[in-house]
Amino acid sequence: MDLSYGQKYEEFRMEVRSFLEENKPLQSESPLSSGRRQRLVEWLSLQIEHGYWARTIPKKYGGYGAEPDLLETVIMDEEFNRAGIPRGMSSQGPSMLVPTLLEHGSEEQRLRWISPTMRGEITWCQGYSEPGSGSDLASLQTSAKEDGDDFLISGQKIWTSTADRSQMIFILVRTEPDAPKHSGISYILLPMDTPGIEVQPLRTMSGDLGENSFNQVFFTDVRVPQVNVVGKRGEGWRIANTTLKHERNSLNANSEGTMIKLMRLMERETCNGVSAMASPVFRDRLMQLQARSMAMKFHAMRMVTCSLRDEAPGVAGLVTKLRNCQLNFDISSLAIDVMGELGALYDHTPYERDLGYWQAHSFFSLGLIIGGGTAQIQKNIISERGLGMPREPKPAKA
Amino acid sequence: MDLSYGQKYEEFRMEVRSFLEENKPLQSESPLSSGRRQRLVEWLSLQIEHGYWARTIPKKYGGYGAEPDLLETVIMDEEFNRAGIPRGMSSQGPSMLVPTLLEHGSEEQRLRWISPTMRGEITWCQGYSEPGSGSDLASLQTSAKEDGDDFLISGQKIWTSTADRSQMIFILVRTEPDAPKHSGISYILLPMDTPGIEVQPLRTMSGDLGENSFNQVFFTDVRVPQVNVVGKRGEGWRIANTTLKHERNSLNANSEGTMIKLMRLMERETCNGVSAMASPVFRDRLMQLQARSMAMKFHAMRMVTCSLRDEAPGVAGLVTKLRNCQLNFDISSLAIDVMGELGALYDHTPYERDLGYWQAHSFFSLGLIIGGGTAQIQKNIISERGLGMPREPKPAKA
Amino acid sequence: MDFGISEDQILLEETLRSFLSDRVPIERVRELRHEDCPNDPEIWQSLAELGMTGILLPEQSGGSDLGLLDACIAAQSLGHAVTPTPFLGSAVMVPTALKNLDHPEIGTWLSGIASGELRFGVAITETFSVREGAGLTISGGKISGKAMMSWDICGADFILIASGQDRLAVVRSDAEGIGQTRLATTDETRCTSELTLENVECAATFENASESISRMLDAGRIALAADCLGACEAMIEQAVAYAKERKQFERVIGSFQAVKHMCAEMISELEPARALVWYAAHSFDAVPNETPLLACHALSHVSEIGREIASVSTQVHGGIGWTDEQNLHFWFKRIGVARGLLGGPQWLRERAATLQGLDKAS
Amino acid sequence: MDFGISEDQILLEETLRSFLSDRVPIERVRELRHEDCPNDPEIWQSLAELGMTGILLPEQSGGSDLGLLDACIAAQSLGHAVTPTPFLGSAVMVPTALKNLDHPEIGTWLSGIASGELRFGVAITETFSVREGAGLTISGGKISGKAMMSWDICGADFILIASGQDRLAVVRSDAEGIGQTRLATTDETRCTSELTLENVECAATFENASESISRMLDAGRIALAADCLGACEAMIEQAVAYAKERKQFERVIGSFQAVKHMCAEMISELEPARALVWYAAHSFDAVPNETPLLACHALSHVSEIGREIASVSTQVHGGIGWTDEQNLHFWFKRIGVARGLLGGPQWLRERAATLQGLDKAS
Repeated sequence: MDLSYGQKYEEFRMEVRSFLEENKPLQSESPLSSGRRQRLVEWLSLQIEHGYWARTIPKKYGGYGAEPDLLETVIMDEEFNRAGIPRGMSSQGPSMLVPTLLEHGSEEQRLRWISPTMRGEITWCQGYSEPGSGSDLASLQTSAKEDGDDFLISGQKIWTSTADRSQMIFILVRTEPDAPKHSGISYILLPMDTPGIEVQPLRTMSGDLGENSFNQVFFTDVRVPQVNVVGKRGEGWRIANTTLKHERNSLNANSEGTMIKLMRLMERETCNGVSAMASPVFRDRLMQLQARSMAMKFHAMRMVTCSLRDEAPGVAGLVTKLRNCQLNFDISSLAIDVMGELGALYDHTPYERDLGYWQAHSFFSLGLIIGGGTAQIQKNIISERGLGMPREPKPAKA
Repeated sequence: MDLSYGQKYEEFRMEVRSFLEENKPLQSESPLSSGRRQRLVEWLSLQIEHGYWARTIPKKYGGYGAEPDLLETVIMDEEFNRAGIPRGMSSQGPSMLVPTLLEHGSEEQRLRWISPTMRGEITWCQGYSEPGSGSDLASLQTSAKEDGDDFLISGQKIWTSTADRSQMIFILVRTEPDAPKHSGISYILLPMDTPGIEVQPLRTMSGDLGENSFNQVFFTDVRVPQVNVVGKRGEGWRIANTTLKHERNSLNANSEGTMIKLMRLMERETCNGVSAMASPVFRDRLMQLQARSMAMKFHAMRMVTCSLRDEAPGVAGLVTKLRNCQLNFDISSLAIDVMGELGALYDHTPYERDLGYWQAHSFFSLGLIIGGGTAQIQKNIISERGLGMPREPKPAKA
Repeated sequence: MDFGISEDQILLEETLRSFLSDRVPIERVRELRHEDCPNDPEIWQSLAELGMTGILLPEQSGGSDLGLLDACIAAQSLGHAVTPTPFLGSAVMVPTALKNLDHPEIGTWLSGIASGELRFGVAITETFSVREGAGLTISGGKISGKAMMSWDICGADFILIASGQDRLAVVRSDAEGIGQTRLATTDETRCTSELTLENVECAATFENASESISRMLDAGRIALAADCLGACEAMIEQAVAYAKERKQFERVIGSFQAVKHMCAEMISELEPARALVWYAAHSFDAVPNETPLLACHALSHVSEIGREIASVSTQVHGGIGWTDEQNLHFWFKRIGVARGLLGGPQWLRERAATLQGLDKAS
Repeated sequence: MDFGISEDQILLEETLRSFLSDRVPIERVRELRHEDCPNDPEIWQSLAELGMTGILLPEQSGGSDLGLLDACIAAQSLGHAVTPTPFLGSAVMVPTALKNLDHPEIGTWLSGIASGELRFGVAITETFSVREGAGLTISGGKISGKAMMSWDICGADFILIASGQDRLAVVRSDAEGIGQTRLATTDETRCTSELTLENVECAATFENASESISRMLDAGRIALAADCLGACEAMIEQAVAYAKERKQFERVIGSFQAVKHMCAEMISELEPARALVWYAAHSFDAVPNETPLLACHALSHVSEIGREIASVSTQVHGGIGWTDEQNLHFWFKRIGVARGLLGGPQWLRERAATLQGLDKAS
């Protein structure tokens, strides 16, 4: 075990750090504020120029063209986090569509979409889930009927973040209604201003309609050329699973920062003149969480190492989301408990602690336990793929 | 809600109490000690004479012949517990076989078996589980082949408590090998000294070979007359379910006494000069358990009331075992924790607390979580019968 | 021996539930959240007509002179329907506190509650939890200071205030010197505020009221546990119903063992908790010396299983349960906010230990 | 950056596991439980030949001069095979304590451990838990008093004793005035005793040894966590294997979602805990200022998940798992006894808080 990064990487870290000190990027502005788009594009372009964004994407697609190097990625993440500077783009274009295009897109699709997506000139949303297809995503019903060289898309998508401000959508639709459920799906790109698309905001239990909001998207005979299919027609399920893998990794929120925030809260928060930290019972729960949080941190380092060594992580690679989501929910539960009767304050009311972070974090963590495959689906995957336990037998026809 | 018992019942309570004060019964002797059997028979006969044992069993079968009255039963249980006096018989004859004979036995079987069983002259063991048939009891394979007026029984039973000191066994065997699995089973009575029966003690994780021990029983061409079948041939499954219901109720250990024992332990047990009770963290866990224990106590009162009122308890009637077993396991876990490094002492070693009760209780509670239908089977029953959720679909033939 | 609710109590429950599903369905609750305060005066008036507001009051006040178990059956139904109402404060805690105290106005106030004409706010949080420098002092018939997380102040006619462990005061809500700031919580069905008082004229003050205060808190804790229990019950019902309908992988999800076992776990926690709440409520009138301990255990235990039930029944719904549209979050949040309202479970357990002298161990 | 075990470490693990499955299979463990003490000298000798007893010792003592992570990989394999051996005391804690102390005999002792000729008992429980009036005093080179739950005293040549937080002593196990009583625990693979000493001549005493004592305890805690982790791993493996074979209701039980999810929960707890133990062990040599906190967290966390894994994997086996015959209980009990051996999880967590100064909050 060697946890030093070595001189080459420490130099790289210093480069990133001084770049971040020199370049004051756009801070956490509302994504809707005017002029933000232009500043975002400038900031992303600057990052690409220095290789801190689109680093491993070939130059011909508008990237920096470096060889993949996981440690560089880790270092960049660490330094951006340390400086408290957002990368600028958290939409699903760079994180999910671009890797898919690199793997499955046509040369024309890559040349056309990757560069503007990475530069933030185009925002994408993802049209996968449907009201009737949650855990069982492959049962999706949104249909794409052939009409000459086009498809006509009709149906409904849900949980579509940023749909209200995206120019494009990548979507899964059923192009072969008679094929078995996993083989009738295609992966299609289309502009959100195509006639027949309607976006409705979807309010969640957290009441949030801000940057993390969701939408429903309705499609009525939406016309899209067949050339907009990514990969082969009918292979959308396999292609989407590439992106879903990216999503599962991106859902692994690190709890270290949240733990520090909780400790600060517990030192500050007093009831009857005694701080929460002075309560042995709360302190015991805090220490339980600290141990779990550390375990998840080192687990993540182990997973990075597996990638660096090109080793298959086995079952260990499948458990991260399940454990992190529950941990984050439990951390916010303790925070809410130490605030006692004020733990429920919300919605920017007076006396609210940490700007309502803890209630929001609790709702969000519960959402993550459910989203991206419920905990139940995760456990199926862990036991089947990780432990080699048999799938449930198919039910007999009734 | 009226928790008084009323004058009539309080008088009954006083009667029981003075009976117990006057009659010094045999105490917790080893069931194997010489002369015990005779004293047991005398003690049970005395109880029957006063109506404190076999109370509702008709006189012609050797009982006291009173009308069933649940409150009287509750009062007798309370008073015997209060006096710390065992009823004398904890074998499965009185608790499981006798109710079955009353419901399904022939007049001849009742006249022959009930009285000596209640008087302790005959000890019974139960032959249900097999190594291959645990949760799925109905898949049992011990066979009974017709041979003239007899059956020849071959196979193996497991978890047979008291088999090593029983005169008789009531057993489930497969008499109709070609019938569907639930309809090929018969319920048969036979003497344990029939040639071809071999009893082997079954050691458990608790290492216990005392009164609570288990056995395996092997049958090789054991001859038994067909008239020894209880009820109709092939109806053993339905008949056994009557007795299983009795077993489920008898597994509902009350945790009140165990909680008191735990509190005494926590007051006494010191580490570094401080008692476990003085630790806020242990105290907090104790209070959690106290609330759960109280809830189960009142829940039991509610269930008794349902019976008194002749009301169906609904789903509430199905949850008792699941929750009590887990509660008892958690109580012993706290006890083991407060003893720290000495919590694992066992087997009558010096410094062992409470004669090793806590480790034994922990093993025993874990066994109860598993035994009498695992927690998983309990949850199936709760969700299907209690909440009306669908059974799992039958698997398609592979 | 009869441990359970009576036919009259079943009737009370049926009457109230049918009224609530008819007149305050979830659609009405959704509307009320857009008001400044969710406590709809019409609901209060209707509850008065059903005899709910005077449930604990003597007949001479126009009440029905029933016990805390009856009040808890009402509270459970109100929780089951997530009804916004000052029932817990005005109909349970204020009557409990005032009915054994002596003051010429008390008769009028209690009659006003029973008839539905009066509503009370309560400011009693500081009896168990002082934060943000809150605290109140009474001097010369005037009260000053700050009370955090007071309930049902909006639209109240009077406010019952505890200043310390043994003094109570009643003030008119429109008295000079009173300031209130709504404190929004996640629960949009409950009205909570900060109250500031500057030399406010008291309508009545009571000294040596420690017994009244602790009885009031016990009654409140047990009734809050009942409210929370009702909300849990409703969440399980919704989860089970949804699981029987929702199809994934060509099966209703309620046929998956994982979903079944989640539901089985929830109901197996709920049912014994129901008996605990019933007994605690029963003890309040029948064996009052047992009540303080039972009140702590009932509320802390229901708070703990409530958090689990709220989370698991939302998970059974999958993403749909997380939407505003599905309404499930009204129950989720009612349960979540109840967790701190009259002492969090950890505080209640330490108090349960103290009541038994266990904290004296050395 | 490389967070994981090296090829050499994988080789070490494979070698040891293959040796253990070959030479100390569970049948041999069953036999050993009938001995007065389960610590088989032959196993110790073979471990010495494999370089395990000197794993932490310098080359000049005949050791292989490896780090605590290597020792933990060995401990994990020993836990995985529930091997009875004084490895934790003799090969981990004693070398850690002695190798930085100064005494003419130390070289001989350490060489003896590395070669397998010497075995040490340890009596250090009172550094964290004093019960039953235990305690030791050293005066004029003689030691007196009582030590509870000492390990591996039977068959030991020497005993390392901590008297208080900063004094260590070594005594010959056959010195006059030593009395020992075996204290049987549920775990039949570990030798625990009460030790009484009456004016026993010390072979060596060390003052101001607090640093050595705390390093020894840290190393012991981390290695014990590794042992327990190995036992957990073995239980999960057995549960999964059994679930794939055992049929009920015409299906292997491993195809039931409830059983699958029990296994998924267990493994999802185990894998991150493995990383925690690895890092704690790594820190011992690489970033020692982080070690005391990590040692507490590693052992307390593994103790907590261990209790759950031991119980759930037994449940997966149903009644069979509860029999002696199935052997599963050897692992169950090894995990159960580890829970108290170097401080229970609650004690360790409070110490973790103290190490961060969190107990100073007011």
